Amino acid sequence: MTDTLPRIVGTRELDRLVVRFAGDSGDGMQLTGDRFTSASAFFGNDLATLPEFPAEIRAPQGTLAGVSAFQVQVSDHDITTPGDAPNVLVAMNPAALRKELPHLEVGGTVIVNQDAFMERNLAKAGYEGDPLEDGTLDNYTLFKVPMTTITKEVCKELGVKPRDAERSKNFFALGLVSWLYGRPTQPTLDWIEAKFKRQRLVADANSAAFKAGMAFGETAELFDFNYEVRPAALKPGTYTHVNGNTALSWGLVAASQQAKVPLFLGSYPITPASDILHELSQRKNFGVRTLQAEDEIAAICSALGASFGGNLGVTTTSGPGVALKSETIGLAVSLELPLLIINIQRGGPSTGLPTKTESADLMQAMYGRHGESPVPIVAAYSPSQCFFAAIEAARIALKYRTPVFLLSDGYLANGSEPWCLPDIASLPDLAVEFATVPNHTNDDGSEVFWPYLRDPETMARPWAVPGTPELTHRIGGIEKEDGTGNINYESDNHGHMVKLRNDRIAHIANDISATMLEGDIEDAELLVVGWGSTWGAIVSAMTRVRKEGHKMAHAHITHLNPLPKDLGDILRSYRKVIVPEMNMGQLCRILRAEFLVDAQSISKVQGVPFTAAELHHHIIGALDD
Amino acid sequence: MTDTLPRIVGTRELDRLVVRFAGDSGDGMQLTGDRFTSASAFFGNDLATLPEFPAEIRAPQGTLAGVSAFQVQVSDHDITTPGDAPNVLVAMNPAALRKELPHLEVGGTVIVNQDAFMERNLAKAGYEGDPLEDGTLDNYTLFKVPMTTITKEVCKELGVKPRDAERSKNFFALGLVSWLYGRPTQPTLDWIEAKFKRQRLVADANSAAFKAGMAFGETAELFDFNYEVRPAALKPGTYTHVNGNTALSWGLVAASQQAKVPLFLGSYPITPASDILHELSQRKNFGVRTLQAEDEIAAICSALGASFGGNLGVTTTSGPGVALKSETIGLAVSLELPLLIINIQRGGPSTGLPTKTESADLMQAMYGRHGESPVPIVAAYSPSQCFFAAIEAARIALKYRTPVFLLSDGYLANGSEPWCLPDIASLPDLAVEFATVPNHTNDDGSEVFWPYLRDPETMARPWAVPGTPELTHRIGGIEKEDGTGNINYESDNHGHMVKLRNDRIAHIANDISATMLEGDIEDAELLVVGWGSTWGAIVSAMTRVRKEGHKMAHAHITHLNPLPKDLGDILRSYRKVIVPEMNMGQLCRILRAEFLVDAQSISKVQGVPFTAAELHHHIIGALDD
Amino acid sequence: MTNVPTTTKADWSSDQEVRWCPGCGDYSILTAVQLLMPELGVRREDTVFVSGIGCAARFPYYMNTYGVHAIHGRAPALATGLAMARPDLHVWVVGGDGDMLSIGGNHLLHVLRRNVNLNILLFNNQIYGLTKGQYSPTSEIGKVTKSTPDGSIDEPFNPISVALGAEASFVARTHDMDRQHMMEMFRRAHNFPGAAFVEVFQNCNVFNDGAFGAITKKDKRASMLIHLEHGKPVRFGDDNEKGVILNSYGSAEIVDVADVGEDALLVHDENSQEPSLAFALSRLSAGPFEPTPIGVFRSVERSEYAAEASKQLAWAQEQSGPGDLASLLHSRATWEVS
Amino acid sequence: MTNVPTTTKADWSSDQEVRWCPGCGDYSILTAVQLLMPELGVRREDTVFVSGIGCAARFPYYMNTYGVHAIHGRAPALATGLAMARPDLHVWVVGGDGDMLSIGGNHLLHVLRRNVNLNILLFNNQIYGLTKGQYSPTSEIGKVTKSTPDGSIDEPFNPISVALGAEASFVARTHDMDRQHMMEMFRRAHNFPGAAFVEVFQNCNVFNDGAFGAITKKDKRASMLIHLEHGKPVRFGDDNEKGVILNSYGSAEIVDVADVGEDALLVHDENSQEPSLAFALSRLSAGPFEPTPIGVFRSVERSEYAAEASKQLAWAQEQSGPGDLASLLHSRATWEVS
Ligand SMILES: Cc1ncc(C[n+]2csc(CCOP(=O)(O)OP(=O)(O)O)c2C)c(N)n1
Ligand SMILES: Cc1ncc(C[n+]2csc(CCOP(=O)(O)OP(=O)(O)O)c2C)c(N)n1
Ligand code: SF4
Ligand code: SF4
Ligand SMILES: [Mg+2]
Ligand SMILES: [Mg+2]
Repeated sequence: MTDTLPRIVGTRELDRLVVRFAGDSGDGMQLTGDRFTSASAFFGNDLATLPEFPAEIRAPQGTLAGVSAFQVQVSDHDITTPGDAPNVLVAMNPAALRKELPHLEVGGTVIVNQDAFMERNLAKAGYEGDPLEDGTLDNYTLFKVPMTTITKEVCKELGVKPRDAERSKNFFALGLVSWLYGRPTQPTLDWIEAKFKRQRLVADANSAAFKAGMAFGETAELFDFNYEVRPAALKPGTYTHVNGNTALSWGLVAASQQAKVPLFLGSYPITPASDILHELSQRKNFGVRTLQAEDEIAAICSALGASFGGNLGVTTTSGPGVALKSETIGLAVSLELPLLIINIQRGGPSTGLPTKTESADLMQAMYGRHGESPVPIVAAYSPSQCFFAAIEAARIALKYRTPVFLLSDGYLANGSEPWCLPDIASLPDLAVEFATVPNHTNDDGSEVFWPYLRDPETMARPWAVPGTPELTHRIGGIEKEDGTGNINYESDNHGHMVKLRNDRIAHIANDISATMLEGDIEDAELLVVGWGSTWGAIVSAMTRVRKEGHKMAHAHITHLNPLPKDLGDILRSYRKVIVPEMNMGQLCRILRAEFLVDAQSISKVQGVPFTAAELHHHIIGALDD
Repeated sequence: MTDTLPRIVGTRELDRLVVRFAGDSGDGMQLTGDRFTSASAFFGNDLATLPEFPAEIRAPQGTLAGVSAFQVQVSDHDITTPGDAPNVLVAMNPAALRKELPHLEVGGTVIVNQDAFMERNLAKAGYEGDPLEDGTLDNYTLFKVPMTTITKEVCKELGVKPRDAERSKNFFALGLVSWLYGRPTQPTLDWIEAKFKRQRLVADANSAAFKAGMAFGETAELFDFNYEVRPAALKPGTYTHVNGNTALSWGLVAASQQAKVPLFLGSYPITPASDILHELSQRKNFGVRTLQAEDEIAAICSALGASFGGNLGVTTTSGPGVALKSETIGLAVSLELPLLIINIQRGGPSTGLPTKTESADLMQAMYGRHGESPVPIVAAYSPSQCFFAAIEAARIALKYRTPVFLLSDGYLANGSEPWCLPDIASLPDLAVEFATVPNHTNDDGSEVFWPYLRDPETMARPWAVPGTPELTHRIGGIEKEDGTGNINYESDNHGHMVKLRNDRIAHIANDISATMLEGDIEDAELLVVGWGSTWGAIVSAMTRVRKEGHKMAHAHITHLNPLPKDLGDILRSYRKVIVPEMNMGQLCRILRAEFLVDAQSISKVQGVPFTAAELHHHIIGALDD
Repeated sequence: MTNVPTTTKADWSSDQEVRWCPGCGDYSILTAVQLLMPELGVRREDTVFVSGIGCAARFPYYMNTYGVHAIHGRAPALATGLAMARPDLHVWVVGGDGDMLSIGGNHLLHVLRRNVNLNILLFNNQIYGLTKGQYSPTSEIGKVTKSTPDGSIDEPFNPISVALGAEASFVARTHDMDRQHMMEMFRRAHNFPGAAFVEVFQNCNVFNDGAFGAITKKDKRASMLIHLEHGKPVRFGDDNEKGVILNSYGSAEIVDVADVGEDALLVHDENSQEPSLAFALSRLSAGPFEPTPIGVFRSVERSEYAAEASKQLAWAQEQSGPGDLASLLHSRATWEVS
Repeated sequence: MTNVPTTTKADWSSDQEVRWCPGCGDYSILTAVQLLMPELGVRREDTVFVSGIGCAARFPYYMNTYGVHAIHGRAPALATGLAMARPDLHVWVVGGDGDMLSIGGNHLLHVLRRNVNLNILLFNNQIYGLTKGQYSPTSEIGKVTKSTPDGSIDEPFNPISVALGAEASFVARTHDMDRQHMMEMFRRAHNFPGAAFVEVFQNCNVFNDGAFGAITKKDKRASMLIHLEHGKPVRFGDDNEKGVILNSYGSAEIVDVADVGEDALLVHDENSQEPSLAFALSRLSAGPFEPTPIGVFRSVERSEYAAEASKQLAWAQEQSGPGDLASLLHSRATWEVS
């Protein structure tokens, strides 16, 4: 089939395209989506992705529970979300079709692996009839492709066993879709070569399947057109394609380099945070030490111990792990040492929905400890921005000698986008000054070291690390006297220290950027306030709303504690304030308490991000109120 | 000395009296205070106490850090606090004098153990001169009594060794003060007999010292008057004298009895909560099982396991322990089982001030978990009311099948007051209906059990305990389908369940008493909103403020989540709302967020409760604003 | 056990789809348990499975009994409360090597020393399955995983040694390839009145395939598995030619029977009060690549925790009568105000 | 150790008032440590004491070194991070029996198996001191305390057995009444390159006075303390008339030397690779009321955790050169937009 001559087919241009690959957990859909994305990135599109997979390692084959999906939006212009309803659904089996079809845009394209639509699979998916025949797909454009059969056939020539060949069918699908949407082929072929270089047969089978898919598109008389999504006019620079967890890990490495302080990660595996541990454990040549601890408590304690030793201590986890760490975070507040607590939020409460996204741990970050123990909170808002968020969190921790929360979520963690790589020289200098000499003169003239004597500007205490002569000192979680750091149970001292700990965190507001404010700043009818991963959807929705002639503005909060100093004034200058969140209104409550503004919560807690369409709908609704 | 004839001295009447006993940790001041309190209670006074002791088991003798103090207010009328500035200070050594004198009312009475004012002790306390001689006490009425000498002397006759005799000097002090303030002597003598019945010599020495103290008052020409505080006109009934931890423990036993559900306590020792474990471990004849677990996590997990088994599971701790329990509380939210989490709050953050009081864990109770996991919160407001607060928390937990927080604090826990014992018949019936039969009929007519099928009124799920035939079921912390309880990862189901968990807790507002509101309800210029142990001080302060002709009202919140339904209207009906709290304004933030009312925080975080005088000052200040 | 209705495997299987990877060793353990249950003469409703989090910990969902799928590492603690509150129940605890030896190690220790009446099954696959393949506290040194790209540097635990160090009174080991042996060990655990700890070698065919192959494959078993049988000399080998002796330093050693003579062999005594013998046997193998003992290492009865707690309750009621609330409230000094 | 200035006990004592109860055994341990330090040839600033919470855990405040008084049970975990980040330091961990065997038991196990270079001193007073007298995981069965008014029902841990079950490579025991012996054990712990675990019997004269009196009082020591000395037969008794043998079930047994002859006695080998001998010795005594071994049970070198981690770092740098941030960012497929 590969050697027939190309048919002449027309090419139509699209400004953007949302493809959703869906199949069984074992079908390699995440990989397929990832490759499509990479090729598109290489081609120069802007894009955003949304992987979704079951919590089981291998949910039962062929069932709805076992469906794994990957959605990507590619575009010829700047976009910020993986798209609302997909335009194209690639369904590798009946379960995938059944589960994903409801999301497809009406009239959208469905490409199925016809071979998988056998009676047994249909029954497993809960279909009584055959959806390919019984009218289920009447309102869609359906392409039935015998992917398994063709893949096996082309692989036979290579000497690949049929069972093994079948595994390459996702590359067939990838080839087909790549042809259909004019994606470059070389990056994928190169990638296959590199990835499977030690498994010759697998490499060959995947390449053959991929090429067969491309050829099928070109040859089979099914497709009259293919489509093109032109490169986006992105700002000039060198780009790479990155997901949030990788960007965040690199941000930590960068922070360590910029501070010239070694990075220590104490972590315990948990979805969706584990990949940061995996990534950083490969960065040993940057002097990064990682410890897979026995639990989350040991993980954060080890990080705190490393911070005491002069490292930048970091711990990564998700909500349930943060719960376990709370006592130690309180200790870090009392010790006033730099420490990053990174929460890749997932669906809760309890074990909840481990592989799904949610942003419902903001209140936990604010208040999840006993006593008055304020901790700065930084939140990332896009996959690539996780890099900068990590640097910013580290900056605050190092400069102000405090534990800092960095919040990301499952959507940012696994979602990806093209990233215009920053110039290293443009990164902030985080250089740290360690204490080296005594800082206090006793009445008798002797020089001593006071571990809680503060920098008048930052209110930070000195960071004196073991090994430094003359600075030996003892610190602990019992209330201490300001200055000397000695244990102190006095009433007045405690009152002073509680206030001081509060003030020193509040004070950081002087050293963070102003609220990110966009849109019709001067004359908006409505302000949307967001934080975290809702950023993309809000930006998209705002574009639509403003196109429709409405005036709106968007404030995105990157620093949730302390809040930016200008925020109160901003909130008060708009008639309506709505706060979309992937929780029951946590930031909204904080804003109401802090500024007595009648901000209204828009809440979605379904394990999936807001779509731009949903937000558009809410915004128009609020405008109409 | 005991056989001289009584001198005639005058008696003056007082309406109330605040005595503070202070000495070294080893001097038995807590015991002395306790006995004075008991005798006063027996006499019929109203009273309230405030014990304060160092965090060390035995802080270094004679130092300021080693001072242990006990304050008690006795009164001929209804009082709610241990008093502001003491009228009388009993100081057993120079350190006690130095540490406590600043709190004494100007012109107050100081009774010192003269024997302890030797050079060494003076130096340890940081005195350069002798305060008994150098004018330090010019503005006070000073009585110097050689307590040690006299005690040793009277004990000598009994054959007690001088070193041992010295230990009885606190009974001498008690005798003296008892005489001075007309306390009945028999209760104390009886108590000594009972307590030391197996240590004859100790009993005799203590009795002798006590009597010698009384005799000294009568005989020595130091005192021209003694004083009388008449019994208070308390409501009729049988009274006992109780502290918060005991009342709370008894409340738990009562709840178990009223529910006919066995009580299980899983706990790990921590100050100031340990005494509940101690008390309940003595209640085995009530079928109470206690487990001193290996840590706080095991403690709450064991309680949750017992709840699954059909017990009323309870766990007791203080703030650091709650931090460790947070993950399991999330599980309990997901399992929808009854569980009490009792937090006897203490000074934080971190280890903080273990023996001092604070109420800064409200936000932790509200939000100290990941995901959306609402938990009802009940707060006790006086030592004896801890009994009812425990019953109320248990009622909510049992009826609504939910973990419930019960908040007390160090001040309530160790503070005591006379308690008019309730009629058992008046206690609420907490009878629980366990599920016994299947509750759902499948399409095929088979009867099955759905663990998450809800009671339409309470929204509670059935409590089906192991051992019940036909109701076998499996539950866990992963998101589940409502009704069947089966694992379910669907978006819509999760959205539904998150909202349902929220609503079912919010809904409890229909089943709690209206806001406790007192004072000039109709026409107050100012509303004071309190929660927890500030109750006593607010009530006292209100009395003073209203005596001065101001109009004020006091709302005290016993249910912090959900809040009483009438609270919003109440808050909005007063021009000014202030919220005194032993934290940085936690309830205040909640009220502002919930009701958009400009409530102002009055904050004291010093390890000691507000005094009525302080609150009076704040209230007047707010009125003058 | 009177009047317990006769049941079959099907009665003990819940209606939930089993969601382990095809080929996972967990399936055969599940089958062994479901086959054993009808033989035990217990009721489904009196049986509870409690677990933490992990692949192994999904176990309770598949048993048609009462069950709690709790949180990571805490199953032994939760089960302790349940067993104390309800000494009438049969409580099983299931978890993985991460669940019970990493995050939950402490609860395991304490439940063992307290001797709470639980049947504890540790599915040891030497890997974190559910989180997709990080090394576990039983993984061999040098293990390359996602979190240890350059090889792990942690000495693994020997779960049998850990249990014995923690005063465990019943300690056994079995593997997922031998249904009969599993059933026998689980039956013994069930019959033991106290905390019964059973390590089950379990193959995770996705992230650690074949970890135990060198000793559990059919053709390797005779030469690589040392069956411990009470009262019998410890022998193994394709022709039973190998045996175990205790040397003068108290270590167990593998010998050729021909070299030392049959009488020199160690005769296994699972009831030895003193755990040193069991401990020595646990050290015979440093991992599933050399001859490894399976069977019951130790089975020594001592007072059971929940029963002791109940005794104290009964005693208290005998002493002071059943609790009376009014008397409790009046138990301290009281006075009347009228 | 070159150029380390000569110091005295006073140099190692901080200016903080010691706040233990008068007569507490913690004082003598503190003295032993402060006396030992000048002998070790280390600098104060290179020494860190890390502790949890409890009376014992106040220790760091009294040492004029760096110190962290952390939270209950977590000292070994915090110290692990510190020791990994700073392999140049001498890190000591101090805690009570509650701190390290109750809430912190798991961290202790893991630090021992990993063999992190820490000197771990467990002050075992068989009670919770700081919280005023509840029983601890080392309290004897039947102990009446505030939380167990009818006597405890928990089998206590034997800390030495627990450590050995967790793969500990250095395990020793000493007591607060013998300064020389303490100093010797602490010195040995310091010199050991890995996790060195030392149990110290410590008297809490307020809540558990005399717990060890039956074996540590001057006149009891000869007959009740069995000194383990490497390479020497294990003997004790007022006239050295008692000895220890290993019986055929691998258990250590006390015998009259006269009965068995000197040659039959067990010769202690602290370097035995196999921990069974040490384990058997740990079982000789079930509590401080019968003859109890003290000294070094086991001292076997194996690779140290922090050093191994550092090696992997060095190797990575050798392989790929020191990290370059720009290359890292460009390490995946990149493309240009102009
Ligand atoms: C508090 C917490 N931390 C981490 C996790 C993530 N997690 C789930 S299972 C698991 C370990 C799984 O390994 P194991 O216990 O050996 O079970 P297996 O999957 O191998 O059967 C981890 C780390 C979690 N669910 N909760
Ligand atoms: C998380 C937490 N739980 C409980 C406590 C209370 N607590 C402090 S020390 C201690 C135990 C003390 O016993 P041990 O460790 O044996 O030390 P000792 O005082 O006997 O030296 C406890 C339970 C605490 N501080 N933190
Ligand atoms: S990941 Fe491993 S342990 Fe988990 S189900 Fe799959 S094969 Fe079994
Ligand atoms: S309570 Fe015991 S252990 Fe604590 S300081 Fe006092 S004597 Fe020592
Ligand atoms: Mg595992
Ligand atoms: Mg102790």
